[in-house]
Amino acid sequence: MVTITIGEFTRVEGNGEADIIIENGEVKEVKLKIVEGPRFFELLTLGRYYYDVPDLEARICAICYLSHSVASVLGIERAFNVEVPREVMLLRELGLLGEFLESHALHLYLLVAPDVFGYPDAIKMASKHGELVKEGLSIKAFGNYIREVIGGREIHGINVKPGGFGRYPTIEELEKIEQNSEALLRFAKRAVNVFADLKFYGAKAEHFVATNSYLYGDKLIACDEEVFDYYEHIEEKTLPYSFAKQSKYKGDIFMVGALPRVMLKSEQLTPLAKKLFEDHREKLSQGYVSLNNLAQAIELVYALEKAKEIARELLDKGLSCENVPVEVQEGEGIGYVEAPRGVLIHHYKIDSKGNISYSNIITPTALNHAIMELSLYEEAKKNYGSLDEKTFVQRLEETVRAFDPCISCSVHLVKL
Amino acid sequence: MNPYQTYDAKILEIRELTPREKLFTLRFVDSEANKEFKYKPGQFVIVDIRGFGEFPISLCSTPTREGYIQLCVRRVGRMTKYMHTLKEGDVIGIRGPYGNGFPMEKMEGSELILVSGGLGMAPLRSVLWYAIDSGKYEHIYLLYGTKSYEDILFRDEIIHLLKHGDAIGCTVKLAYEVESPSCIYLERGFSPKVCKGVVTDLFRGMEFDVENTYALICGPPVMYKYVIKELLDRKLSPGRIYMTLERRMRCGIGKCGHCIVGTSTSIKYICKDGPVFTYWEALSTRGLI
Amino acid sequence: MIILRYVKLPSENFEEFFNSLKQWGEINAPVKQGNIYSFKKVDSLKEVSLDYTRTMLPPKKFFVKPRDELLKLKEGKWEESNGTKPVVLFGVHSCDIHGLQILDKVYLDEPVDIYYKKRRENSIIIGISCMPDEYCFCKSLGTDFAMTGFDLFLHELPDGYLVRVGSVKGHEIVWANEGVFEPISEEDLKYFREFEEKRANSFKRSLNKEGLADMLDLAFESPVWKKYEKICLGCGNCNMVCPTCRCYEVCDLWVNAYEGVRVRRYDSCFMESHGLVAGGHNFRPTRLDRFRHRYYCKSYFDPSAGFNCVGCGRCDEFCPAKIEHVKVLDEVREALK
Amino acid sequence: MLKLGVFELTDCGGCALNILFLYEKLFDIIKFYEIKEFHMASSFKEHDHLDVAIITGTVSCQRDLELLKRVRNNSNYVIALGTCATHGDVQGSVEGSIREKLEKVYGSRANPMKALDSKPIVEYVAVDYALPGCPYDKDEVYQVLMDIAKGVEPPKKDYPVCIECKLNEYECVLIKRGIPCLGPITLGGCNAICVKSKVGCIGCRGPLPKEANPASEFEILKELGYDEEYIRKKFKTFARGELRW
Ligand SMILES: Cc1cc2nc3c(=O)[nH]c(=O)nc-3n(C[C@H](O)[C@H](O)[C@H](O)COP(=O)(O)OP(=O)(O)OC[C@H]3O[C@@H](n4cnc5c(N)ncnc54)[C@H](O)[C@@H]3O)c2cc1C
Ligand code: SF4
Ligand code: SF4
Ligand code: SF4
Repeated sequence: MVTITIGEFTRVEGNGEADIIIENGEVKEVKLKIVEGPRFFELLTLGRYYYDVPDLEARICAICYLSHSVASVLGIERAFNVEVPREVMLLRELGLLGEFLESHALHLYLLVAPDVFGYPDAIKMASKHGELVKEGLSIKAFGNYIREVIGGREIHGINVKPGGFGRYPTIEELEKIEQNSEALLRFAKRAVNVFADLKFYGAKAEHFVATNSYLYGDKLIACDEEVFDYYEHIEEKTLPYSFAKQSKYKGDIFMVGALPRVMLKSEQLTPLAKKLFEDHREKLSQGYVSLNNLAQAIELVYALEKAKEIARELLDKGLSCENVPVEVQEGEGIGYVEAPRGVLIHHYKIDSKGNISYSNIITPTALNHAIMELSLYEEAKKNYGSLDEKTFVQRLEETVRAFDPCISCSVHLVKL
Repeated sequence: MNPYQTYDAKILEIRELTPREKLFTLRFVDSEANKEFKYKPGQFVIVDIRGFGEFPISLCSTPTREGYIQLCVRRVGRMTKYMHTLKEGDVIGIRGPYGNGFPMEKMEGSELILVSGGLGMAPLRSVLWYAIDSGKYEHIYLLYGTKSYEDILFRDEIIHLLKHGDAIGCTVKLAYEVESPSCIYLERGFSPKVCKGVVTDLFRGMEFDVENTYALICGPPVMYKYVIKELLDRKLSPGRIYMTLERRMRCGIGKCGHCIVGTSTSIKYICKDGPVFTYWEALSTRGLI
Repeated sequence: MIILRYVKLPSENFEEFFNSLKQWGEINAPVKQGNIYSFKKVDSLKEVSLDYTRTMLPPKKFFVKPRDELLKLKEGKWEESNGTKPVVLFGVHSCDIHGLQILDKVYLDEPVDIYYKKRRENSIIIGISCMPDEYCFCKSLGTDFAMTGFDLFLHELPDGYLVRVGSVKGHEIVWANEGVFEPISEEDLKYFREFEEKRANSFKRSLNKEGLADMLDLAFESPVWKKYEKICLGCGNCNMVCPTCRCYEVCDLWVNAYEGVRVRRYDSCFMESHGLVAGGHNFRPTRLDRFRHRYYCKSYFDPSAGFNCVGCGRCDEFCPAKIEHVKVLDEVREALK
Repeated sequence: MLKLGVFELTDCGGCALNILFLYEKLFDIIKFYEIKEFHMASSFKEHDHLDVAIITGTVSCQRDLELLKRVRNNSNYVIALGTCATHGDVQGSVEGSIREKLEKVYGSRANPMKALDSKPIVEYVAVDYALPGCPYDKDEVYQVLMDIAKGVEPPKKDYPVCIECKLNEYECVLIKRGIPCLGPITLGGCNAICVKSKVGCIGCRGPLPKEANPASEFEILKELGYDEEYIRKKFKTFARGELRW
């Protein structure tokens, strides 16, 4: 038995490794290991007052901190039966869209694009494809701007609160968001073309899971049309070789992320994004995980269109800037949010004093851990022996990168 | 005129006085600025390392020798550490001179006792050479307390004065704390002017005409109390005791507020009301020393 | 034509007068921002809260900015940051006018701080009368009425304002807006006196300044300082909001690879480093020393400028630990007896 | 050219990411620095010598510790970047021993991955400069890197968040809204950005060294009606047990 170890993936967020176990000249098993130290967020929030919890949860991951804040806030609000007005929900959506832009742009332009064009990193790629890198950076910067406006800071802002916000955006800020969304749209369209002829690789996802609404939800949906709460059909198990847990949907390997979202929720896409989706529908329905990148590019278009739409609606209606009072009571609630890399679940029980008595957080990279491992296995099996070791390892790394994996959030789970 | 603007000054020479202190000899790049820069012993300048920051440093050269100014800089923190990396020919910014300085005219004809500890030698060196060069003072005593032989600032000058000072009306006395062969050699050569001990030990056996003497003190904060006691014990009037003080300062011209001392009855700015104060002022301004 | 020191501005002309000030400079007036007031650029009278108590930052912020870019580093040389535009400070209270005069003593003293001077020369100060709230103690310090330091001062009347002209510029403004002013009547004067009297009786706090300076000096070892050392957060909020505090810190910052700026910002004597000198000696090593130092500094009486405190009450209103300036001084006095 | 490496131990990735968020200012930095390492890359060889190493994150497993020591031993100037590296941040404040924690979350006391109790890197190695913040303000790291490039020691902040809060004239949420704000006892440098959002500072930059008076802050929050346990937890969120009163 030989083991090939891929030490620390590069150009992914967080620290991950893989062991490829070879027996009798054949790939027998692949172990995807998350070697980043555990951070114990569930324990951290135990006993903490609900109001401070979203700020703590944001620290799970910097790339998608706002998804964590919003998921946390949704879970808490559901526990208290708080209904927030449309204005607040729209602003949260706007924030999540900003996060899509920031995260997808980072992933597509800086991490995946070098694979597409055959460069070791974006800086070296910039010499030939400078325009593209610049376009990506401007989308990313804009996404960050939205995160700053809505979330309070580019990273780990604490503006998103149960019941509303600390500070509401100004007219000028909303106008700027509307204008920039419009202006950046042509860059996003170009991205769709760039990622449209990606090779198929990785596993073929049999099951897709997403939230029932495009950016968040109160239930999960799956490709078998099941509408459910995560604990009904998703089972988590711990692994002896990784700090991350692995999940199965009804006992099967499944996928969350951009591909499942566009496949399951295409009717909710904005006009141009929908058209682009239809153009590539056939391809996308092949279900290879590598297609996730194409879906992400389509989502860039979606996010810009949607952000513009939301900003306009808010500008037309005007902001009332009022928070809903939160009444502390004993309760339980789950927040489902579509983080850029897929479904994110925050589940809390809160006691009568408003302190957290139970918390469970399931992150997209954890949900995707199994299919990531499977993809590595299939890719390894296909290529072992036919490729030299360097190209072999490179191919496997590319496979992992297709997921837009984020290791920090997987602990419970893979870094740049 | 913008008082915060600084003038280009070129480093003509750098001498390593001790491992911690370097002597920078500077000249303004602009010849007008050279002519206009008039200063008194005891005044200081603000050194400006552009893009990094500013800090106050006493002038340790004497106005009697024109064409250059000298600064003795001890390496203690970020700016001074950087200053020590500069080379001859580099250009820095200087503004000043600031502060009141010692009343040299008023003291003419009298005996001067300069009491210095450690880096306090820097401003007093200006007085020392001013007094010697001008020849207008009856006699000059320099009582200098140093940690060790290696720490003696302007060592060549001090040894020169130990040897030949009396001839030009200047008596140097040196106290050292850490024994070393060099010190013992000095002590043997210049006994009783050199001894082991602290600066106050140098007062032993010293008598002076309290009507015709001024004492000028500069040293670390802890030193003042003990030196002043020696002087008062010999009945020197507080009005004849001058000391130069140090406080953190940013502007040097009485704006930034850092060097404010005193209480409700007296507020003083070290930078513009000082840095030279008489002991009377110390008595009426709490916290001055 | 009216060339008088006292004129009347009838209510119906108030807005016209306000708008006419725009030609003298950018109007900045107290605006309500959440639960505080702040001097802000305004375009119309609607935005202004004339019945404000006190702004959080005093008008000092227009002359010594909280963050003030002094010099720009270009090719190894400092260039002056300039660009002073004319401002009209509309609705300044008497205590703050006194505050500015104390700053004048510092910043206009030789060598003159050119930034301060330029801005001062480019500003018009329009004072407005006020009613004290629970924090004000200006009356006891004699800063409740401004005799100088403003261009125009508006005193509330039932049907307008009695306007005192305080400078040549003030006269020019009145001259240029001749049509909006009227001569004052006996009745206006009567109301003015009544208002001032009512105001004088509305103060809830007063500082006993009798021998204050000496009393404090004697109280150097007072146990009261120890008590407050425990309460005081040492956060510097009191310094930042005080109209007479003026300590500033300077730092050089890079704006790109080869260019920098020299910026000064408000500093506070509550910071550990404030009294620190080379060699690590700290002249005010403990919070007690720093706490006491602030009271000493504020209670210093300069014969030509008065106390370093104008009784505006900002330090009380914005102290998270609710330490009260007057109460501390009273307690110190009490402990001495 | 100075050789620069950026290393990540266990954290959220924010501190490394924040460097990328410098955007065009990154080009100023690469005028002086050659970026040898960015993010845990396996290409780090022990003989690689760095002039400046930036380390983010806490030491939370054996791998972190080994990497940290390797980097320290091969770098002239080490910057502990972010509150994880300087104070331990949120993972550092989770109470209990590592085995207990593993059992609670993974259901087994087994520790095959050699997890450690999360501690800031300053507990294991000496650093030349510590810059806290969760994450730090990006201009701060820019100034620090520029200063080092030009040969001068970067200055250290010595004032609480309140100072910057006032410089920006933000309404004090502690006084005016009764919102618990740790501004008075937290090291400044973030430009009081959270107070801009009208929420209280949660102390992400760790305690103000020396000067802070947490005892008084404690009393103030108690007066506002917060219970002791709540305040205690709030105080130690980012800085473990460092705030004592
Ligand atoms: C009137 C006057 C004359 C002086 N003359 C000399 C002299 O002739 N030779 C000499 O070597 N030093 C002199 N000093 C001290 C010198 O100013 C400080 O050593 C220098 O400012 C330290 O700067 P830094 O950046 O290297 O130190 P930092 O890294 O800033 O700090 C190191 C130490 O120096 C203290 N310090 C910082 N800034 C100042 C400041 N502006 N004023 C005083 N202390 C400060 C700090 O509190 C700290 O203890 C004088 C100071 C004053 C006020
Ligand atoms: S000390 Fe307080 S009351 Fe006096 S002027 Fe300053 S802020 Fe106002
Ligand atoms: S809001 Fe917080 S940081 Fe700002 S002044 Fe108040 S206590 Fe200080
Ligand atoms: S205000 Fe407080 S919590 Fe917010 S960034 Fe600053 S130090 Fe961190």
